Amino acid sequence: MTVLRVIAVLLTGFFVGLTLEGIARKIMARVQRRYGPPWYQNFIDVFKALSKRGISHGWIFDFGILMALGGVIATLAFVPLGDLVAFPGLDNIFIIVYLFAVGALGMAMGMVGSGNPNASIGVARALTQMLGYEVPYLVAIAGVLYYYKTSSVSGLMMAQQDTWTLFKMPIGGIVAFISLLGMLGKKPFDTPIAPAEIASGPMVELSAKYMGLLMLMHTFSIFVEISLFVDIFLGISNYLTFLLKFTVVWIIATLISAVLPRFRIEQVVKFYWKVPLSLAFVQVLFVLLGWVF
Amino acid sequence: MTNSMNNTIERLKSIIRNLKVEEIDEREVKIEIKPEMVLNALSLLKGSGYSHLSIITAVDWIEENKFELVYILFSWNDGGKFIVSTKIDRKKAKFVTVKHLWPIARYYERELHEFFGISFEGNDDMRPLFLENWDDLPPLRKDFDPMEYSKKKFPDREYHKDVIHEAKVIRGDLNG
Amino acid sequence: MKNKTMPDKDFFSPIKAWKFLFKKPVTIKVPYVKREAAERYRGFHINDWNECIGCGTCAKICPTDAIKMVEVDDLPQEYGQKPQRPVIDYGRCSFCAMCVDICTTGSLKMTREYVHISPEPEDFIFAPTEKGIHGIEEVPVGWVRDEASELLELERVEMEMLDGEERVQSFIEYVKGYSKEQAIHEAARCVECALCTDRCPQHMQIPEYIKAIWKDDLNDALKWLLKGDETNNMLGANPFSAVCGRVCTHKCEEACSIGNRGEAIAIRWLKRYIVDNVSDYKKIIEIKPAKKDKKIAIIGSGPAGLSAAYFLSTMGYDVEVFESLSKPGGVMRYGIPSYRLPDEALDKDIAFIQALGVKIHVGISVGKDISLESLKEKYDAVFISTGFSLGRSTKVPGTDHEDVLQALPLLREIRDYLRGEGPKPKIPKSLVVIGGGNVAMDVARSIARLQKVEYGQVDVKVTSLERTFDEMPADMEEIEEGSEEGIEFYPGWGPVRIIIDEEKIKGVELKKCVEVFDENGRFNPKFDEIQKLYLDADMVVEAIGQAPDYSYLPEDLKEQLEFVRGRLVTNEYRQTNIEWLFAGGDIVNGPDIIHGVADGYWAARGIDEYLSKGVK
Amino acid sequence: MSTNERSIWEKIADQLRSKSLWMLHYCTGCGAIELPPSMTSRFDMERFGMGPMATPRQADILFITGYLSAKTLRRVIYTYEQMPEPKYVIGFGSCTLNGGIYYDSYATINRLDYYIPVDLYIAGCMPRPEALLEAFNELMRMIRKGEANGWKRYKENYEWYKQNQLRSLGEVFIHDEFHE
Amino acid sequence: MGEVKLFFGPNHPGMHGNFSVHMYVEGDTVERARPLPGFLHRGFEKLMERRLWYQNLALIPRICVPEPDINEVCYAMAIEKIAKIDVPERAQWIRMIILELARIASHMMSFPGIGGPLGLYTSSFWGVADRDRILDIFESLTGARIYHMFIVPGGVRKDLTPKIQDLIVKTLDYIEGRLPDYEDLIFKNRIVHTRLKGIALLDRETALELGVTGVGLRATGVPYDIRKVDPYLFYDKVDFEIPTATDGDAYSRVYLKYLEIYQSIKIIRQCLEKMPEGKVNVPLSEGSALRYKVPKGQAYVHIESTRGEYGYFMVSDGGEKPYRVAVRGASYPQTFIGVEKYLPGTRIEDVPIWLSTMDVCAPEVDR
Repeated sequence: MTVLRVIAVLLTGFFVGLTLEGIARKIMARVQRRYGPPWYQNFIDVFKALSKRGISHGWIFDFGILMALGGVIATLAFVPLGDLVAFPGLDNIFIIVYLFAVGALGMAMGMVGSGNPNASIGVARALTQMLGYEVPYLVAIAGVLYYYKTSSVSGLMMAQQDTWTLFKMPIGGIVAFISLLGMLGKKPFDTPIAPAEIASGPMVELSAKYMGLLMLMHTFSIFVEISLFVDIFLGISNYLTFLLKFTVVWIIATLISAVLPRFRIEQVVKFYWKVPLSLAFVQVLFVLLGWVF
Repeated sequence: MTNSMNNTIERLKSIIRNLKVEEIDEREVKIEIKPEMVLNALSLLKGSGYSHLSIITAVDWIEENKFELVYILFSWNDGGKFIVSTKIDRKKAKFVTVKHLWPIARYYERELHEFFGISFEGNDDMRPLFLENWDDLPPLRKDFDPMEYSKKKFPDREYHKDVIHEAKVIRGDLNG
Repeated sequence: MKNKTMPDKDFFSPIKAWKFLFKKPVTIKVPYVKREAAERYRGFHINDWNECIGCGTCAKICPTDAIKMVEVDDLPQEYGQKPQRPVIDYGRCSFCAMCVDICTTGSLKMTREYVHISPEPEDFIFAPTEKGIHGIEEVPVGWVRDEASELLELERVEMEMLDGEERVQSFIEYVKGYSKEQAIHEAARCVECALCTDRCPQHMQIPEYIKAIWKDDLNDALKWLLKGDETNNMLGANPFSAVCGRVCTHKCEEACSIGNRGEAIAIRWLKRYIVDNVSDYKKIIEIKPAKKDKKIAIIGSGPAGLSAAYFLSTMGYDVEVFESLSKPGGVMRYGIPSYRLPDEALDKDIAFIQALGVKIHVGISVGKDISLESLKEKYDAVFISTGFSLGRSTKVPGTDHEDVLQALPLLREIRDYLRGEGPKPKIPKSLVVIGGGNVAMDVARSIARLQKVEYGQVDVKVTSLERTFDEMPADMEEIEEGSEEGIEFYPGWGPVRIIIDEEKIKGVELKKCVEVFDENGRFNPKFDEIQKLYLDADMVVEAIGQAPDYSYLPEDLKEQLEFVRGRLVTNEYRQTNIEWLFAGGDIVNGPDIIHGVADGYWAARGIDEYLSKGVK
Repeated sequence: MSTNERSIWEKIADQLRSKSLWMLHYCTGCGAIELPPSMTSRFDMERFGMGPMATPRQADILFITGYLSAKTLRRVIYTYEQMPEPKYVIGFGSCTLNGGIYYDSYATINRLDYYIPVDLYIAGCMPRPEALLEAFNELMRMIRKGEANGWKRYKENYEWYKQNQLRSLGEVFIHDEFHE
Repeated sequence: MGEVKLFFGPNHPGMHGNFSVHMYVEGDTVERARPLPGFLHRGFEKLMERRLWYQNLALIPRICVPEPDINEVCYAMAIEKIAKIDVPERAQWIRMIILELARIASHMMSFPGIGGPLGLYTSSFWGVADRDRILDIFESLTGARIYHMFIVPGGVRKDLTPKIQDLIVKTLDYIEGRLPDYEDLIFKNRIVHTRLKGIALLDRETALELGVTGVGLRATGVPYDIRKVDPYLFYDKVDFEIPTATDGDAYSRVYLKYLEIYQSIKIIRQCLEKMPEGKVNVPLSEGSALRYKVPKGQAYVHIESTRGEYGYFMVSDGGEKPYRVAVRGASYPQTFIGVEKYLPGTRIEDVPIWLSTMDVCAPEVDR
């Protein structure tokens, strides 16, 4: 049964993730006054990339990419999708955050292994940015954990019976959403991959198959990140309402990204540590004081 | 000519004898001077408001066996243009740099070295700028034939199609 | 006009862009939606093959060298056309439409087609046709030439002439000739298509000398005139450049590609400009051939005879010319009136020929003073170019009257008189000229001048069978200039009889001509006998054509020779059936000077070949 | 020449490849000015799944947008060889065919297929965005049919291409003259 | 991390055109930079000597790709100056319309120019799509979208018909209506402010010393515009302003371009109003285009392009081909001395912004 649930989670991640990415491209296109690609474009892209012959840059590179994908897939398996939980009782937020780091680490390792200076700069930026958004995010989450007194994601979700956490702790919700944008690499926080500056940064040396794998990894990690946000902040949901909320969050993130340019890397960190971090502390303070709606 | 141009020419005349002045239009004047006076004239012009260096270029007068160096100066105050020209020997194409007056001159001079083979004393940076692995005469010299070079290096396409037959088919004169 | 201060930060203003989420995108859904290009679009070419003359101007203006002219073997071979069509390499074309703007006929246009894709590079070269390059029946036409984008100069530089009233008062040459500026301007109009060269019987290198004029290098121009294409047996040389520069029938100008849409280049006047503006040919042109030990006799010093003499002597032969009249030049000296061709011009040409060593024996009439056989004995080859010296008569009643004159003798008489070598011809108070050719015009205009001097007024009438000026064989400009000088024209009338009263001519009775040529194009006039016209005159000149005089040919030779309608039959080298006898000029080809020059040229080459064969 | 036989996997892959062509964002010549319109809202080539890619590693098509100077050709050869197979090349405009208006220039090459294989040419100077989109559709068709085999030709005739490159360029190697 | 060597271009998404900057990066900051031009070198100046006066018309627009018309105007005006040709008035007005349309089109390209480096792709997509409307005008007026080959010595090739005039009026209204959208999206955008303000600074003294012209100079507070200082065509007969700013940074340069679009629209409207009827060209010289000649002489003609002073120095020896033509690319100073001296110190995030707002334009530098 667990195996089936894991497969269901992964398939959801795959299909919904790629479809929504396609839809995001369509939405972007509409804002930009055009039609955009068909919604299934990303499936084609991934499979095409996988069909091509790629160039490896040594075993660290290969291993890094596999580690990144494996890590993210493993993370995804632990994330509850509404009422679909692959490992009930194991969906502890700390496990998820910890596993998630494996993926990021793998990616960093692989990219630096490619030897391209642009990739190194990109990875450095990605890690810096991580530093930026993780701190306010974790502080905000810590407030939530403290309030609900549980670290199980399902537990956090089930605890929102009367009101969504977002409304209970709006400041924390906003902080988490802003951090989410950073995690997703959406503008204004897509600094690590900025094509115009460092030629897609980490991805610069990724060809064909590796690119396909990376796209998959990207899709899964987006899925993990948004799922966590939906689970923790947007109330109780079953599988279907979960997907609906997921879509809404994703579309809002896309729309914001459509009209904003990107920050410089030091601006990213400055921004995160200035506004969201202080807000997060305020939120924690409120929680500590019991000022929760 | 504008007043300021007239005054400037007067001042030029006071330091340079035999100044050849040619008025091209009301805001454009060409002055021809001897190579050794060019620096003086240019710094005087720069001091008189004609401080914007539009371009440094050269003309290859192959029949006279001379290169004509041309400095075009422009004043933002009255819109006047001075074309300062001097002729140097084509065989020993050498001149002095003006990069201390205008930093950009360094690159104009480098370009002239590449395209005409003129070297500039005081400007040591004479590496090729636009061309890579160049293996012929400096290309803007009049005795360089680009067509010949292109033929030698970059082959043309030869078509083998019977175009007229095809045209007749299109016209309907012939079938297929 | 707008706020010049920089806008402040606004957190929410970028969000306004979301409004486009629900608006229709601006995307044009190519390839499902086809967008027509603009009306002036410069797409691929079309070329109307029926209109195109293959002049190759498009290839010359092309800045990318994309257009090549390629032979098309089955196109009609006509004068003023070349059997070639432009082929455009879209691996070069920059779509600038200069070819369209300069096209001499307007056959080349650009379409609004702009899509051409192929993996095969060979698919990018085309000879555009009426259907474009893709064979579409109705190709949407894009960029076409209009008045503003014209790249040719269609109007000729006007030649200054004395006006009719003034020129009729004397025999002074009334065409003034181009000044340097005018000539260079006129020469600049040329596009070097060389259609004129093809059309010229002598294939003169017209584009070359026009180019030399444009470059203001008259010596070079003169070389092209007198030596032609030196690499190709002097093809195109013309020793009578001064003459032809004035009185040539300029068939070249009919072929001129500029003439398709505008006025042809004044090739004749440009030629005249060259010779008028060089002092002495001898100083410029060097001809020092290796002497050949052969002698050639030439009978007749008309254009053909003297040209043959010129070319033969440039080849190194000894040439002697026999002329029955007192001065060399034939029709140029005695036929063409001096207001069109002054003696000085002719003398300039002849002097150069003589300077090459040609001996001209004047006053010797072959057949009378010396026999053809004896010439054959003394010389290695003989060239005859005796021309058409006899007049033709209409043979209507009354033409045997003494005041009914033949054109050629009259013209000769007038010229001798003007030169001060002959008596004053009889000057009629009123004259009727029968005939519509150039000779008729010459007579009419010469007499008009004499009348003006003698009586102060002009009364000359010209009648011809041809019913319109276009049909008349005379040049249009001759007719126009004649009218300006006061000559009246009565086209479309045929003479019935000369009205003679008391031994004196009173006039001519004419009937209406309804048709000159029959269906087969043969001369076969039909008349309307009822419509009559009476013209007053006290003198009538018949100028309806000339005939050759072969009386000098011995009977036995005459039998060997072949004649068609009075003309000798020769091969392309003007060699008759008798191998040592060559012929040219009016008795072979006619009808004008430049044909005579061509005859002289080919005969010279023929003689050269014949004689060098003999050596072998 | 290269065979047209493909395994069933290749056929499926070609279908996918034709629907997801990533172009290399490299403006080699003036034709690049018509690329932004075709990429952006007015013509929107993302409708066909095409998009710009920042590095040659991820690109499927290389556009040679017009003339190539010898100096650029070196980089283009580098770039082309860096692209993963299968890769396609489209030549824009007259210049890639036979030199275009620069046929007599001392700095530009005259025919592209002498140095790298070209799958498709577009006529025009410059080709309009519409022509570009038509060409992309044509290329997609060719990929589906397995006709776009330039990359195979390059492998098969590698020696010939190298020889031509050397003839025109002297050496293909790029000297790093700007770094001491 | 130590010094890292970065190749910025020629094949780089942040690079406009085929140009390369090699730099050493320490951390995120550029330590040293070297411009590496020549990828677009075609030898125009030599090729022009090989072509007839009229044939060159097909060649010259290709020197500058985003704004080809300035070449045609410079070339035509230089010849007219040497040959002393009086161009019909209507032609001059039409030239001004074309120049200003080209200026709008080119300035529209500055939205993608900063949209790309900033990642604000919406502005890129909008900008290029709206610029396409101007290209539509060009297509119906001149017969081609990019290389118009329309302005000839002596005038223009064809007349401006009322139909095209309507199209221009309509398009200008459309563009003017669209401009506030850009202001909302770009110029009021908080993040754009943080990214562009104070970036790629150029002060007045440096700009003047380098010979930087155009928007780069005007952003430092001086209203130096050749249209005003040394008027050509009929720029002295129309009413327009020269927008200036005092900051000398990337933001003010882009914003000045935005303001100049308004001024250009204003100029075009005046041109359409003031344009008299009449001929649109006179032949360059006598004869057919194959035999046009220009008398002996020299002239320097410069005009205000979108990037600054764009000039042609032309020498004629009286023949049928130019003897020498030298082109002053407007962005020459920025591209060479600017990149070498003033790019160092910039963070790599800002390098594409620096290059884009400084108007580094490879084709006109390489020629």
